[in-house]
Amino acid sequence: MSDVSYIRRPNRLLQIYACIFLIVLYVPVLFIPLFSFNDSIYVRFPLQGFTTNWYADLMRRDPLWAALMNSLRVGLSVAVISTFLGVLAARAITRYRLAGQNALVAFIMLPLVIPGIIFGVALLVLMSRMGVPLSLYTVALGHLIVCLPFAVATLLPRFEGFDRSMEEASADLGENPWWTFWRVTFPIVYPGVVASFLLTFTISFDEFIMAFFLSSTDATLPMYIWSQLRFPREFPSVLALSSIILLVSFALVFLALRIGRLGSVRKPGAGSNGAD
Amino acid sequence: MIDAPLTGTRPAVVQERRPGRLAGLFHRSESLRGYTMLSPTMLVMAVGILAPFIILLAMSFWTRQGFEFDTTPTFANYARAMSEPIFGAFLARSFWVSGIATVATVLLCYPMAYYVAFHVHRNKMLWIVLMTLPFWTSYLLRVFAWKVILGYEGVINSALLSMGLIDAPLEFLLYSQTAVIITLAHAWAAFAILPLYVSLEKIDRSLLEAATDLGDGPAWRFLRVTLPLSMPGVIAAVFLIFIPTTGDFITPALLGGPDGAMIGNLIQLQFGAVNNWPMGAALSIVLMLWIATVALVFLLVTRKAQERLA
Amino acid sequence: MDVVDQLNAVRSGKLSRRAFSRSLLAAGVGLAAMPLAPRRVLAAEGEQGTFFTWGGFDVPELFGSYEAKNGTLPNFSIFGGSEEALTKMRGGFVVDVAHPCNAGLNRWVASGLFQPIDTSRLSNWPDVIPELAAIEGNMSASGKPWLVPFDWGQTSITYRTDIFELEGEESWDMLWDERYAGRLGSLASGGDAWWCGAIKAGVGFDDITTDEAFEKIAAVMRAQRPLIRVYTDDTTTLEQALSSGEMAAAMTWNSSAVLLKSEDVPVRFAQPKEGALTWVCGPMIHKDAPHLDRAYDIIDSLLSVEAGQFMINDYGYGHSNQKAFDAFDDETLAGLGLSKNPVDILNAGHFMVPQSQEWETRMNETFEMIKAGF
Amino acid sequence: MTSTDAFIAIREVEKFYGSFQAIANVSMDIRHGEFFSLLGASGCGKTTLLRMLAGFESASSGEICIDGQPMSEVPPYLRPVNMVFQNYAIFPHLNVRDNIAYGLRRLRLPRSKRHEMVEEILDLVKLPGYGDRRANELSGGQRQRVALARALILRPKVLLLDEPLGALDKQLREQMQVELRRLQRSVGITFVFVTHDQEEALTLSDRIAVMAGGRVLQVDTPSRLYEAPRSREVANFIGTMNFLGARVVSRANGHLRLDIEALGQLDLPAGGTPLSEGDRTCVAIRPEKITLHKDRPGGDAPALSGTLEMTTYLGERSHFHVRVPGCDNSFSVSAQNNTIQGGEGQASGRPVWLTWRDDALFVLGKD
Repeated sequence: MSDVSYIRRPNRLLQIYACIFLIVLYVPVLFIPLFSFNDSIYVRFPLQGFTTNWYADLMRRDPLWAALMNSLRVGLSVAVISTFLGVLAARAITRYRLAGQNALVAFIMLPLVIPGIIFGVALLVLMSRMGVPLSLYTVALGHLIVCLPFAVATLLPRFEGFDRSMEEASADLGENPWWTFWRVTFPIVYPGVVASFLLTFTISFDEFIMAFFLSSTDATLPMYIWSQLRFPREFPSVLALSSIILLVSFALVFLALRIGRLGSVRKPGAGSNGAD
Repeated sequence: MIDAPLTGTRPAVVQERRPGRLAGLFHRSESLRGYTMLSPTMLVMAVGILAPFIILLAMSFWTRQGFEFDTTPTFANYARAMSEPIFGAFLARSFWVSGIATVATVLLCYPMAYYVAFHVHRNKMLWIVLMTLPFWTSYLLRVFAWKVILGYEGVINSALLSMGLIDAPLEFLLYSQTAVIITLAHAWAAFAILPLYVSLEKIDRSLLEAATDLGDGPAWRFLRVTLPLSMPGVIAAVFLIFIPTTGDFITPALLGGPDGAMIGNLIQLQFGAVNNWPMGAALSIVLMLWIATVALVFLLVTRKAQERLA
Repeated sequence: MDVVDQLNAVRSGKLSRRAFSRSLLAAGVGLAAMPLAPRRVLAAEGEQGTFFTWGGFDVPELFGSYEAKNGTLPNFSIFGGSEEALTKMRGGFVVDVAHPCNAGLNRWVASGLFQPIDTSRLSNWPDVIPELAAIEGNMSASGKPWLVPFDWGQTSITYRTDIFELEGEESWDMLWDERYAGRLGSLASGGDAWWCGAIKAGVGFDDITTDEAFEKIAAVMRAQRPLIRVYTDDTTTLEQALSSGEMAAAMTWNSSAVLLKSEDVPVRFAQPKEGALTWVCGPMIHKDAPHLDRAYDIIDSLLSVEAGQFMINDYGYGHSNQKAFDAFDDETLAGLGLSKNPVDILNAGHFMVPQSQEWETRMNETFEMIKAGF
Repeated sequence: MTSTDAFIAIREVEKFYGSFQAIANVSMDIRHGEFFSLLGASGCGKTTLLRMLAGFESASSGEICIDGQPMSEVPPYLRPVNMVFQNYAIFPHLNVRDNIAYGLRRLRLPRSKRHEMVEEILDLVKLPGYGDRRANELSGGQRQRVALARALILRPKVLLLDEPLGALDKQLREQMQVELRRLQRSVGITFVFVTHDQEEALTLSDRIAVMAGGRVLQVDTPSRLYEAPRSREVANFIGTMNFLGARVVSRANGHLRLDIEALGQLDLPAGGTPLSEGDRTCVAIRPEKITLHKDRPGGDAPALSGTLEMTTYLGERSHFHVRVPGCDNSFSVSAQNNTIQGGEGQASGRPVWLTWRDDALFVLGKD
């Protein structure tokens, strides 16, 4: 008998399926770095030859860098704000018994069940009616609406699992609510905050539809990519930049995972020679 | 909760740091604090959702007049949306395409989520990350990549040609509804895997052991225990994919070809080339109502099915 | 990279998780507090003008004199089609210079969003081909033009000489050739396709507003739809399809043929016997242009000989500066469908006639219905 | 009780949750330096009362004063009380030292001083050298000590303990009881201790408040509570008690003449009971104060005859259930095993006789 239980014993068929699934998942994505080294402005087979020109070229593509910076700015702002608002909302929802609570949660989650195009259009109409000029701020507002439900959805379970006596203990030990939040609540929900931050940043960074309707002179990266899809001369540089972004995000995620694993390995080890 | 009224006759507090009366009220009224804490989020949502929707709704009753709008309320736009077959046809096509894409995505992702939840014992996190990493690349570029794969000289056609299975490249692969469905299914996989995985992971293993103990083989166990218990994940995945894809317009614009355009493209046209914002607003409202209806029907059907199964 | 250092510090235990979170938050707040509009950051170099244009015109080669004068490039905002651009500007989007074409001129002027251009402020104005500036509806009441011609060209057929078997002369019939059903491409915008349909249907551009013309053109477009593999605004798609052989012929602008030739794809930019569709585009100044001086710098830069040579050589478009053509021989120009004397081209082809908003809307609605199969 | 005794004064405190009355008009005083327990079944309001002392719940009406200062407007973090939570609420993201030093931030002490205080308190709770441990590396007993240390380091005027021993196994619980008592003596802080375990309350407390249904039934020392419960409820809650229904025949000279079921008429001291002629009441007797006889005892002391129903052997002593004709409930009798006449193996159904000393039987308040 193996060391795994009856329910968990390996299933060959599923393993094969999982492998195929991952391959299909990755193949389209890996075309991006592949063609970023292809010596042709057209993305098509057969490959024309190896070149790193597109990477060298990147340095000179000011609009591309500007678009990247815009996306980073919007993404980080949106991630910070939506996570902050998400923390407030999740805490209020889990901490207090509020009348109409379910309706409020449903309202926050509304953007999840409404196509982006409708939001983009509605916000565009509102902005133009109110005479608000389109800018990265309007894009950020649109992204905020899209991201908030995700932030709240990520944070809510974390806050729901939160033991209220922790906060009471802090208050009891003399910390006012503000310090209690920073010394106890926040560190305990920290993983949820990080998850929310990463998720909202990723969503905003790749959001196209809102940006399509709400951006002006300052294109976000997806808007720039969209405009370059029609102009093959710049397109390989877009592929090159995207490959770099892909690589950086892979590296970051694996680094984070490694740190996480080291942390979790250390803990039980230290615990075993201690308690009782 | 009933709080004591704040009477003025209480003995003075001789505490060093005495909080004010207002702070006292704040300290005592739980729900007041709750609503205060919720208010910034609600404010943003009100500005970002309520206000635009009110104006969108209002605009859907207007009519275009050259560069301006005639704000006399009229049902003309809705009447047009009902009477002209193009709108209905596009709506039906959108629901068809994203419906198929949704079903395909959920069906394909379920075994994967199941595998990770039940058969991966170490490094589960690594698997989750592996499955979501592809979605960190730009959506547009992923769509574009599918264009390369499905294209005339694309990966599939080249492979089939070199294997001698076909004589000429398959043209239906690209610029068709098939292309849109394939791409949507790939692009939204993460939105299926995560809720499915979470709902499967939550299932208490002892329930499965109990089902086995009570005489269910793997197939029955799956049908009678695993599947019903993972239904919340399935429903979440269906909503998370079906609703946004119904309104998608980039994927059909890039890969759909003449017969692949969806309602999102039509709405976008009203705000772009056709330049009929009130009509676009009306179409958006109609789309939203239809989505709500479809979602409701889906919920009722799944509930009924679950009852039957149970 | 900052984040990596931080993660390492966490790992080695130098930084507590709390400190990490705090610094992460600080970084986030810092970045969030950074103004979202990068222009404010550049303010030290002086505010730059904004050019609202098609993708591909946001390249430094066109702004040599602007850069020399102001030390940096202007800001760009990119649109996919001039209709989209006008819609956005009517929605309150303010730029200094926008880039429409002659077909839209009337409507752009009628929107009241633009100011006439003082040509005396443009050093390159004397070299501008006068016929291009004299397009219909371009003169304001003050005698100043609304639009300064910059690029001009044709909408015609780019076809694979090795795939497409020409029967007789080059003609618009090529895009209605049933032998190549499913291997023909078209631009998606009515601003090109509808006019080409009019040429094919034999409707004179002066009669294009009549109901009869509408029906005739619509019939032609409906007949074409089953043959078309894809309608797209995205010229890359057409170019790639042509280069792979997926398409035998497609409606394109000059630049597609030029690009494909430079990639050694055997293509020709047809000169159909019925005549090609000819257009001219150019900058207009927004009435509330926040940087009026820069706006004139942008336009003057676009009109320069250097910009012109780049346009002809790299994009295959005509340019409005007569002197820009001096560097090219007649044969090269003919191959591009251009000529040193644009009047030849304008006379040989069909020059777009500006239309009213009502017409544009009706045309777009009809054409979108046809494309959708109704 | 004089007002100077009232270190914590609870005056007419009521608490409603909606229409549910959690605390019903409670008034009592807790003295300085006292180990005071709130004893009651779950849901009796004892934890609510404790949380009102801590400031987590506010009174719907009434006032709580600690050391002479009214507390209703004072938020929990400004109150001179600290609490040991039922689940200990050890912060999972901090190690033991930071947990204990948590409340010291406000005091703005130098780092070395803080460190010193933590080490000192760790010694006090017998956890020296555990400063670097994380919360999830501690056993239940250690967590409890950390929670104690964390609260005590702030030298509160009152330490509140919410069933802190409930999560521990029996052996550890007994050990911790001793330790809690030792700690309380050595630091001299007023302890308010919530428990549902009467034995624990009796062992630890100077005084105990027995609560039920949001009311305080009786506040007294453990021995008084045991020996002289004022009501059937209290008597029932603390230890085992045998009750006999009774009716007052007459009252004179501090004595009551009672007509008791199965026993007939008897004279008993009235004590503080407000009974008068004709009232229905109960007399009570503890199981260990009854002597079990196999044979009819001599003398004229009151004796009851009955049949043995069941015997439970408990090691050092045995428990007997005896059915007495004319009584609703069977009698509980407890006896040390070395004193039982007849030893082991008392067969069920055999006749037995019960006797007691005169002062063992006492009368309770009105039914």
